[in-house]
Amino acid sequence: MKILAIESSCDETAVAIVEDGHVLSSLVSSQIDIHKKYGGVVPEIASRKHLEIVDRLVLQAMEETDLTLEEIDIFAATMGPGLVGSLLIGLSVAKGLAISLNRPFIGVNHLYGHVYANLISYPELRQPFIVLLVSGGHTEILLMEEWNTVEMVGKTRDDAAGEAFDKISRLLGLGYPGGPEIEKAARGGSPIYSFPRPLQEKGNYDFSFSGLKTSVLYFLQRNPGVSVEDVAASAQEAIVDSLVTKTFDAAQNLAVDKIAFAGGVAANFLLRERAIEMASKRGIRVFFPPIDMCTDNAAMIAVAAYEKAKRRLYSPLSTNAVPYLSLDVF
Amino acid sequence: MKILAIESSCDETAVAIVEDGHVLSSLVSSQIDIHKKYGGVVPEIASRKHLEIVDRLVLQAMEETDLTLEEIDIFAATMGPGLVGSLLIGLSVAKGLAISLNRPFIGVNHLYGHVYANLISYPELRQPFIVLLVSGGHTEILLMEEWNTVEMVGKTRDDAAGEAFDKISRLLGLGYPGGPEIEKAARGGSPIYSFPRPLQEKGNYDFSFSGLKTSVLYFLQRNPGVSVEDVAASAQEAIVDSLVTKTFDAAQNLAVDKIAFAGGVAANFLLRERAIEMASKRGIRVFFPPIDMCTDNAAMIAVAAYEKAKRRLYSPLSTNAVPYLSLDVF
Amino acid sequence: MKYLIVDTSSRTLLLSASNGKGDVSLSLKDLDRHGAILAVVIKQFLDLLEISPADLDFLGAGVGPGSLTGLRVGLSTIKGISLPYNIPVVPFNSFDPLAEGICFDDFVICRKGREGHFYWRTYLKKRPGETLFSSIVEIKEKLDKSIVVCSERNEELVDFQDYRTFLLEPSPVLMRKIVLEAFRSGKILSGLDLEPVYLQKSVAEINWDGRNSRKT
Amino acid sequence: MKYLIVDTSSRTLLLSASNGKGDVSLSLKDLDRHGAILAVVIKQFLDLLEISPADLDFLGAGVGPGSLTGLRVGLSTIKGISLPYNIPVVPFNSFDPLAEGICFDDFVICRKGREGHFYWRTYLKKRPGETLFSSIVEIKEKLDKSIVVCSERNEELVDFQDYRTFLLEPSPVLMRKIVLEAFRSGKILSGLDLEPVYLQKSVAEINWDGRNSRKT
Amino acid sequence: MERSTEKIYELGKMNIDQLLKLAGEIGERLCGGETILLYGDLGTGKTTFVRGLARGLRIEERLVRSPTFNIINTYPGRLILVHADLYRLGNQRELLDLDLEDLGDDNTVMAIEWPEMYRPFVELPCLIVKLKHWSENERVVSLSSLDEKTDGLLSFLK
Amino acid sequence: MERSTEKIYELGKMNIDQLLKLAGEIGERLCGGETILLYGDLGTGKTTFVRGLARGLRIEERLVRSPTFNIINTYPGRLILVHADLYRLGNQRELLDLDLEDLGDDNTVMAIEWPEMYRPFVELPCLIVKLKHWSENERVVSLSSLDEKTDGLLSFLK
Ligand SMILES: Nc1ncnc2c1ncn2[C@@H]1O[C@H](COP(=O)(O)OP(=O)(O)OP(=O)(O)O)[C@@H](O)[C@H]1O
Ligand SMILES: Nc1ncnc2c1ncn2[C@@H]1O[C@H](COP(=O)(O)OP(=O)(O)OP(=O)(O)O)[C@@H](O)[C@H]1O
Ligand SMILES: Nc1ncnc2c1ncn2[C@@H]1O[C@H](COP(=O)(O)OP(=O)(O)O)[C@@H](O)[C@H]1O
Ligand SMILES: Nc1ncnc2c1ncn2[C@@H]1O[C@H](COP(=O)(O)OP(=O)(O)O)[C@@H](O)[C@H]1O
Ligand SMILES: [Mg+2]
Ligand SMILES: [Mg+2]
Ligand SMILES: [Zn+2]
Ligand SMILES: [Zn+2]
Repeated sequence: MKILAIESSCDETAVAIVEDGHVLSSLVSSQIDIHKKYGGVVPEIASRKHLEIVDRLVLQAMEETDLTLEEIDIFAATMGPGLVGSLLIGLSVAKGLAISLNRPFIGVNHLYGHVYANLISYPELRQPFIVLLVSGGHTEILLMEEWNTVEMVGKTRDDAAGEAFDKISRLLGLGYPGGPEIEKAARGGSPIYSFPRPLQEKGNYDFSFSGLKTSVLYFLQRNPGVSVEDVAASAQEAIVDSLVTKTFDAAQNLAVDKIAFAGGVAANFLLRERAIEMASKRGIRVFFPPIDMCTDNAAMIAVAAYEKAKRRLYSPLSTNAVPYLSLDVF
Repeated sequence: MKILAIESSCDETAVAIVEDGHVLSSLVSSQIDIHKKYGGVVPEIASRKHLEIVDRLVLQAMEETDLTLEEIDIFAATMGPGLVGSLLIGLSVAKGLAISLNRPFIGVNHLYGHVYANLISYPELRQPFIVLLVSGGHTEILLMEEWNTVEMVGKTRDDAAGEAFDKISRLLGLGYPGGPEIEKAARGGSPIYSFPRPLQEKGNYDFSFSGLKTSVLYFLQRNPGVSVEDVAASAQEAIVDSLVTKTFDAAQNLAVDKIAFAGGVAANFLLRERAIEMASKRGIRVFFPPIDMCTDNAAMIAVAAYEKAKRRLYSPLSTNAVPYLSLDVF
Repeated sequence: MKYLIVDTSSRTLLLSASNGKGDVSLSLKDLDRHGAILAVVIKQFLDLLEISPADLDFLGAGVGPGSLTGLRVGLSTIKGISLPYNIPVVPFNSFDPLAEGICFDDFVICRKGREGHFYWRTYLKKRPGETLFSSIVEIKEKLDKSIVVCSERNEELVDFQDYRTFLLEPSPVLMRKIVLEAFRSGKILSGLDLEPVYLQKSVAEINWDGRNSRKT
Repeated sequence: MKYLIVDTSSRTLLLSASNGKGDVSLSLKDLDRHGAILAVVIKQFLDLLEISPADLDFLGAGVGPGSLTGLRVGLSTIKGISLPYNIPVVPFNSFDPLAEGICFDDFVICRKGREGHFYWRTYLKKRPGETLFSSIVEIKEKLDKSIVVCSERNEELVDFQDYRTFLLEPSPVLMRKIVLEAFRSGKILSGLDLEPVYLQKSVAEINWDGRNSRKT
Repeated sequence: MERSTEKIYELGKMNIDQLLKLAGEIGERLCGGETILLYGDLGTGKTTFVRGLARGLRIEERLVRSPTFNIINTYPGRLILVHADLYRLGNQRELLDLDLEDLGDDNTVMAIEWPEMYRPFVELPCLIVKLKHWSENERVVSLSSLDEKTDGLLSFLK
Repeated sequence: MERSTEKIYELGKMNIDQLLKLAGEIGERLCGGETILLYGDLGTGKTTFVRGLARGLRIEERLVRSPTFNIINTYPGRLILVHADLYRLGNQRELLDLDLEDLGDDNTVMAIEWPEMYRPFVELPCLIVKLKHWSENERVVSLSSLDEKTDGLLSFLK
């Protein structure tokens, strides 16, 4: 079964073709360059670029795979969460293709896409497993017991981990998106400052990153000439430390021996390093999507759509963009 | 499961409510009086009367059963064969009701309705059985092996048995419909004339009644003062003799030990008499619908719809009237 | 105000519906299968507008003149929808929405019936006259040459080349307009009493009687 | 001629389609969910008209001016339908079908954009001028008091009480008319090159830059 | 209907075999697009004539049955034979609803019993068959071709 | 927006507990239909203030999270609290697409971070909260009530 998926929930336009869970093509046309100068995503510009590029990207995927659109069995797109104006473009093009070729259409929850990105490298990965979903909008420890349901074990109480990276990057005068910028800067520095790691009580799997943001702000105010690299390394250390400790504690407590990572922050190298260390210590297996499958991409959407398609769970053409889609709906 | 069915394929408007195959109400508002003066069905007038009466008839059925329309689970109507203008009225009202109450709609083949009329009296009747379907448009010996398929064993090569009754009635100057008129006249006469019974070769289960029609015509021309009653009795004898002999031969040959009768002509008393005689002689069980379920009615449509409903075989709202619907489609 | 209005008197099916906030105006021209299509589009648009039929304030139905088969499909569907909740029905002459779109003072609307015959109705100073069914010869005898002949189909206007002619476009929007006005002035009846304008009646019977005498 | 035409630039979704014999004209007003509705009605009517998308001779798409979100839904759906078979697309200015229904000599069509701003285009002797996006103050400075101001919404005409005003009714029939003419005169492009009329562009950027400087 | 060249052939009395043979010969010569109107009282053999046509069209003869009730029967063969019986139709509206014209094309032959009502709509090429009772086994037959094409069908009579 | 009776309350420096208490007191007095606009730079405590409002509205405090990414979070309680963050919105079109007005009714309170763009659309009753950085643990707080109803909320300050 060949699925073509479109992802346009935020700042990347992405198109992928996946056959029975196997990625044939995954294209991402990042708009980050455009957004960089504004220090964040400009929805108006994002939608515009999506619209300009999305169908050419579909054609490019067809060329790359040497397939014709008629050979595609199902068309999928991200239906949320994300920016309405951006989501609608991928959704509408996918629906248009489905109508034109008389194929089913499947709408996918972007967050499940991140979770299922793990199946690309590890098709053998089976429920139950713990997921640490860490992205711009999410920081959650999830227990996935069934293919289409997750239970929340812990979550951020304020800012998401990615949001923390982004906002701290801004405070440090670094670029957008903050994650890679801080990671890069951190390489040139050392984590010599200790920023807060709140909620450390045992059995508490929630996170809090808003204090970190203000800590950094005032630290910078108090220490005007401080090395940006050292602050970046220290902030990163604080975030990663919280994430890893709590996630492993949760897994151990729930007696689950697999942890999958998902979302843009899962691309963070320090996070991977620390997780692998901890995994071997605690006898838990960890799964990371390929780096390019951590940040937004369409292959993960296609793979998630495949899970629905196998069960013939198609979506109606009335599927609308849902900007704040929760984890309740696959 | 409560089904309300509407039958308006020809000259009777009929409404019935059937619960799980059990008739709660069956109303027939015959238009025959109107048509009598024209010696046949006047489609224009038929549709008009259907439209005037159909919804009042539905209300009457509701009153009679002390139910409300909201308690009906499914709406059904005859979709063919029949006159388009007439069929459309029952179909459209049933669809309107289904839309209004958000219930499924089921379109029924009138001929299967006639066959299933037997289930009203004999709910235990199970396939396989032979059906003699004899009506104005049909004269067929059918083998029903599955609930929704029949195989044709024999059929008329020209006029249908009911058509023969109607046309001969016309030649005799009797009224419309011909069947009951001839039956009534025959009671005052004797079958002293021998009219042709063609295709009598063994193993031939086909009928032919067009020769009978001309035989009677010329017999009347040659014998101007002859008793109409005697001719009626003789013609009826010829028709019934053909029907019974061939049907039983077919059953015996196919080793089926049940014969169900269906269609307007199955109301014929002579036919029933002869069939019962023959049945006891040959060790075959015969089934006759109640007299009022032989001619057109809606209870048989509801009972047939129930067979589909049990299997959740609902019809789309695009179901159109099919004037010459064949036996291929339930 | 929630309503559903249909006109199936011609080869153009008109539908208008509202859920009180948004509305739909639909015209389906020459699809030729009112029997198969009407219920489908009604259901589609009730669903799209999220109207539950029980909540309808009224139904509207064009009662002709026009195709009797078309009218029967429309009226019997409306009867079916009306029945469970006794939803009042606004009947309207199917020529009135057409007339609404014409800006001449004096005109006549013609619609083809059986071969050589037309349904017709004159509108003098916008006031409608009687709806009639006549042969084209008869109509021309009665019509002043100054009147504008209006019809929905070019083929039909051809018969009136000696008149000023005007091609109508049936509009669901004008249909809604006249039905809303009628509803506001209380022109409603029960679905049970809904029936088409029967003008061909006598013709049908004469026709039959003629054939009948020929046969026997 | 088989075609499918949509305009999603305003709160009234317009659709017109034909299978070469019959056709459909649909307007859906104030349903507010183009994103959820457009694909549904397109599919419904392609099915109802028994049109297989591969057989479409062309697609038509209103490119605005108007709601960018609405336009993006319309244009990206049309892009999706066009892509597999490379079906040519006729783009049209969304004001043109509106202008088609106006019988004044000189008029201007206005459609609300962001608060206090309008998209507008003058038509002098029926000839369209440039499509612009300006604040209401700016527009009034430029508009002669003799011109008739036309808009689809009464709320918008309120801003022009000092002018003669006219309330427009968006019509899928007029939309079809202008698109058929455009198609016949060869005004087609590939779906890949379809894009909306971007008039708010500079405003969006100014807006952003303003906020941006405020924040840092 | 434009009557270009109506030619009438009075064939006198015929028994059923002759009638079937006549119809069969015509059936063999049909090339699609023709309409055959069958006039005649009850039992004069209209349906029988159609059975003959079917034979000439290599249609399984047993398929041909009286369409009085169904109004239209359709039989596949060398050409498709559309067999209609308008006996039960009450008015033209009902007739128009049948869309008879839509059923006909170049691969189709239409044979219509009780065609009085259809006459105003018939298109050329068209052949008219008139049957009258004579005796139990004989009918008086006349044929009229309304155009050159159907007249060609009857060349074997000359 | 008609400014009937704007009243400004400069409350000076507050620590987080004071801020939460202030917000909590306001939250307790909310009766539905109010809009609260929260102005202030990164990390000044807008989301924190909303957490205080939630407390006063008997909403489980843990539900309150930064809506920066989601743009809108909704929390059920004594009244429904709609918590929006317009930080990421680029233009008014996107804002209008959110249908914020549609989310508000008499059982709802709206709290909006980064509300600059929403200002032209806001309806009364409306309360404005302005937060400024002072020190790591203190913020300078000012409140403005734009109407009598929201001014009533602040009676405890007098
Ligand atoms: N007096 C104070 N008032 C508010 N917050 C305080 C105070 N002192 C310390 N803080 C801390 O400052 C942080 C404020 O972050 P918060 O996310 O609420 O700000 P925000 O204004 O919503 O930021 P953003 O612009 O990222 O949305 C919290 O961690 C909070 O604990
Ligand atoms: N010479 C003949 N030609 C035609 N039919 C004949 C002839 N001689 C006898 N018959 C018989 O007359 C009958 C004609 O019946 P048929 O049903 O064909 O007539 P019809 O004109 O179609 O009648 P209806 O008006 O009922 O449709 C057949 O039974 C046929 O065998
Ligand atoms: N290498 C990285 N280290 C830490 N954070 C990262 C890294 N790469 C991306 N991110 C963060 O991940 C977030 C983007 O996550 P992603 O899952 O791509 O998007 P979204 O949240 O839009 O679904 C941003 O906040 C970004 O800063
Ligand atoms: N008692 C009877 N004896 C013989 N034929 C009858 C009798 N009653 C009805 N018929 C014939 O049955 C036919 C009507 O059959 P019916 O099944 O009611 O209608 P349809 O053929 O329209 O489905 C008519 O031809 C009628 O003459
Ligand atoms: Mg016959
Ligand atoms: Mg915040
Ligand atoms: Zn993501
Ligand atoms: Zn019957």
